Amino acid sequence: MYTEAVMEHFTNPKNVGEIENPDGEGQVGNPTCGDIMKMYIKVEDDQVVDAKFKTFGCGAAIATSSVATEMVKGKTIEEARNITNRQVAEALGGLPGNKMHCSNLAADALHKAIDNYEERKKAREEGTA
Amino acid sequence: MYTEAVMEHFTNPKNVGEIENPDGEGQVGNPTCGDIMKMYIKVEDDQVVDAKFKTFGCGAAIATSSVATEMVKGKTIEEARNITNRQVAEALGGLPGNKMHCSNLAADALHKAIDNYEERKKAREEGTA
Amino acid sequence: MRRIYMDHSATTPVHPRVAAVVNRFMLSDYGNASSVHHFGKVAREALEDARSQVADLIGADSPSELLFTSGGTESDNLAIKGVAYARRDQGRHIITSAIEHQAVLHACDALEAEGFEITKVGVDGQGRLDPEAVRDAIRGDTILISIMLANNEVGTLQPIEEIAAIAKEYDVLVHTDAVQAVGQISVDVEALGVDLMSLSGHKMYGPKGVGALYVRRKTPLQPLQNGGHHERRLRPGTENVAGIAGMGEACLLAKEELAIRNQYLLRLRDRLIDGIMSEIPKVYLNGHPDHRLPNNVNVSIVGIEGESILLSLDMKGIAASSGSACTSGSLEASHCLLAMGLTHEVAHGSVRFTLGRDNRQEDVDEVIRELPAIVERLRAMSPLS
Amino acid sequence: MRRIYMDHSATTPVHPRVAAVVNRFMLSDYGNASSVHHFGKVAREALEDARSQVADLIGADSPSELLFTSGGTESDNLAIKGVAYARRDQGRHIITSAIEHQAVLHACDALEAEGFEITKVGVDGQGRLDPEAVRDAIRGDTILISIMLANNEVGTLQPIEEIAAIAKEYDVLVHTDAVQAVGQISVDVEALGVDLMSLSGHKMYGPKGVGALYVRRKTPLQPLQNGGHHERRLRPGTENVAGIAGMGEACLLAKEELAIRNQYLLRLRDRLIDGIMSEIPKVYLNGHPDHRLPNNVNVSIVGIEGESILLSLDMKGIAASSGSACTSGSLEASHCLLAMGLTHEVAHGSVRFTLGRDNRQEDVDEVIRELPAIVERLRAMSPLS
Ligand SMILES: Cc1ncc(COP(=O)(O)O)c(C=O)c1O
Ligand SMILES: Cc1ncc(COP(=O)(O)O)c(C=O)c1O
Repeated sequence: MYTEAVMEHFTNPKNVGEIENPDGEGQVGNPTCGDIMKMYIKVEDDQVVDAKFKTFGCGAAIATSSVATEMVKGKTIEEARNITNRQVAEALGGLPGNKMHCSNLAADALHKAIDNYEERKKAREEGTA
Repeated sequence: MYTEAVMEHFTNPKNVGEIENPDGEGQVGNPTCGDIMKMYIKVEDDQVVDAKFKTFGCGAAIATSSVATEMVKGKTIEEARNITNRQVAEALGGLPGNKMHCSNLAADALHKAIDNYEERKKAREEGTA
Repeated sequence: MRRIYMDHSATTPVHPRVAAVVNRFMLSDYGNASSVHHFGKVAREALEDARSQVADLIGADSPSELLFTSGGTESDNLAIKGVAYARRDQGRHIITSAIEHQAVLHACDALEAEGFEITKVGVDGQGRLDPEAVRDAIRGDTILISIMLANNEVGTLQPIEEIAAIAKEYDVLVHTDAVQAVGQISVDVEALGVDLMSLSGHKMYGPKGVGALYVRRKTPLQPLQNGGHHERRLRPGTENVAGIAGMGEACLLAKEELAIRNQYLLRLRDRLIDGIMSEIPKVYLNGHPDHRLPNNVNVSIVGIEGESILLSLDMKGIAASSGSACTSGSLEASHCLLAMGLTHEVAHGSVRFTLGRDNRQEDVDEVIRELPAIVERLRAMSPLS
Repeated sequence: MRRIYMDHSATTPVHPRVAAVVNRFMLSDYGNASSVHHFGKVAREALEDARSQVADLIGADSPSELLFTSGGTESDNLAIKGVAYARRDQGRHIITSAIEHQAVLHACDALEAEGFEITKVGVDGQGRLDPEAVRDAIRGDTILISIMLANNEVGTLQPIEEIAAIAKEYDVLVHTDAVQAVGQISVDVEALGVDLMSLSGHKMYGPKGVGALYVRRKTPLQPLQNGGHHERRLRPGTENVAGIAGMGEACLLAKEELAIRNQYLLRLRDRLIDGIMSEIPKVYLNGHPDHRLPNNVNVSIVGIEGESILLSLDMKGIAASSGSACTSGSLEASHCLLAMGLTHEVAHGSVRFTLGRDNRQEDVDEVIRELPAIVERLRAMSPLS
């Protein structure tokens, strides 16, 4: 059902955990569909220098979280915004059809974390202005 | 499907053939249902002294014809009239359900032969009267 | 007693290679194909492999166009009722033939009782339909044409390609019951141009209780049975993995053997026909001499009845079948033989020998040797001869 | 890798004795049960023997009260729709429960779409129905009550006897889906007082693709599939002789082993429940502690999701199942767990181990050994814990 890449990321997920004092964090999913992803990012000079996740969900949800955090590291905020769920799935060699929409939310979580980063930044800028 | 008695009568049917100058003959069945029985009887002093049959039909039809001709020999006309299809089937140890109505016509053929015998007799009596 | 089985259109033995596959999925790889774990994955793969094997044999574009069912009867019901219910808004008229298998005829009868209208196109004396008669039967509200590819009794092959071409002109869907054809003759759904096609495992050295329905992409179909998400919800129920894998193997085998099977059976068939015709007087071959399954010999033996012939053959160790009502417990002789214009007596006197890959020339010769005496004995008992 | 199969409610391995029977009817006695000849008679006898074996296991008055089908899903559909169509003149209301198998629920949905009315009675936190709630649901136009005997997910047993007694007062027919119960616990249709009961071969060491429907004498039933005269025309299609004979053998085996199977599984089950509960924090047993199948262990493991547990178990060679939507491709967690009042998160975190006659105490102990580390690892990844 799952590709080897999915199983590898499920078995040895990268970047599990929380970042203390993250620059951005975002959560997607809901209990009804059985997948909840939380992403944390650390940003320096508009570049994502670290990313971590915590995920409640199926194999696909954990693997996409893992690979997405890998993909985003080193990317600029703008580049990170362009990461799509489809790219995440492709990086894993594809996902089963029924997992494409319901468990493939890692890019969404990432974008939320970036939104959060930018809100905080804006708030900080406004605060200092 | 068939009892051993049916198979025995089918394999070695008794009284196959025609009686030349019979005292009565009767035919039942029709081509639609696939069974046609013709019975011939020889009667002396109101007693059936010989019976023969010709049958187009399934195993049950042939076996019931055979056993019915056996049963009727030696019987008086009145006794012969009392032979029923059910008795014929019983003499064979029973017939499969779907054969009970469609192929179990030997007693009917016999009764027709008796009718024919009595008609001829009556005609003869009237003719001589 | 050495037994000769010549009733392959009723059912075939399961090929040892098929049985080995079935065993594997009964005893070792017994998982439920819906399960997430190892056993489930192995079962799922077997299912999809089998789907490809079936698709491959019948030239389907994609394995996803095949649904597995419990047999030919269910495939026929699902095809006909499934399309009827899915298309009921577009019309309520269905065309079929007078010589279909009961699965098709009675599915149509059931629809008729629900308000659909059925036209049964007749056949000629050799059991063949005229495609133009099908055209004439098409109405504005015709939604489906269901005509068999090969007849199970007399083996006559129907001009499905022409019928499908006509149906296309009128945008009518075409189903064909290919239960007797697949595995015997080369069948290609693209060449035929049909939208739905029924198959059955046990007519092609596969297991009983498994069949398939080819459903061309985008063909509307309503399931008749509800439950889980199996077979795209069109045919729910835990998949019969062992049976399906067995049917897949049977299709692979058919593909490998088809040409040689065909050639081999044709030779035996014609030897049997010639032998019977020359050894027994007043015998007629039923069905078409050329447009005919390579394994079918169906003869009417005047003056005697089918079941009594079968019983007599069986006592000699020869297994055959008949179109007589007496063999089925119905009250009418074969609707197919009657539709071909045979009288009741003659229809009742039909015997069918259907050959298979295990039959040998000796078997054929033994039938030719035994049959005349049987006929003679029964004719001597018959009031009709 | 040594593999431990603990998913017997999904499907069971076929018992070698059953496989031997299936083989016999695939390879040697391969006749069509409708045929007149030797091969046909042998097949017919096998069919009728199997019917007696099934009847015997479930205490049916007569073997003729059993119909063979292609599995539990078909039996459920035939029972529910078959009665609904046959009794439609008397009413259009059907009562079922919220925790039925999808075969029952979706058959009811299909009927609802056709104008029938369905009442789904709820269950308590342990998955049990109150018979009085069924009484309250009965209306003047109620024609059928369909409640399962044992639930497939949590193993809860239902008070069918009481429900059938109530139904009788109102002259309403009762169907029970006993697919998970038969072969595991003693089931007697006379004691239960039901009119129809579904069975499936592959849940009791028989083959997949074969099932049975008990139909009490005189129960009105309309067939869903049309064709030949098989199974009293209530379920046409060439009989799956090998599968049916296999199911018969599985019933015989169940009858022989039932008491000991029950006892043995209970001991393993309770060891597994105790082990899991004592080794892992924040785990709840789903279903009823006592009114429960002897082989069912269903737990919710707070904070983690079922499929990821199954994948992790599978990597250790342990096959189990889950009520998480993620395992089924649907979008909702198990309707059964939700009906019992579990929250979505907790329902998603359920795992089901269903034991079988081949499981050993070591297997149970290995699960108890492996599961805690798996849970710990996944909880460490989870935002919910
Ligand atoms: C032409 C034809 N269609 C349908 C069927 C039914 O198939 P099954 O026996 O698999 O139900 C048969 C055989 O019985 C057949 O010969
Ligand atoms: C309670 C219950 N009913 C019905 C079914 C359906 O049976 P089958 O898988 O034989 O179609 C199952 C199993 O899938 C079940 O557990």
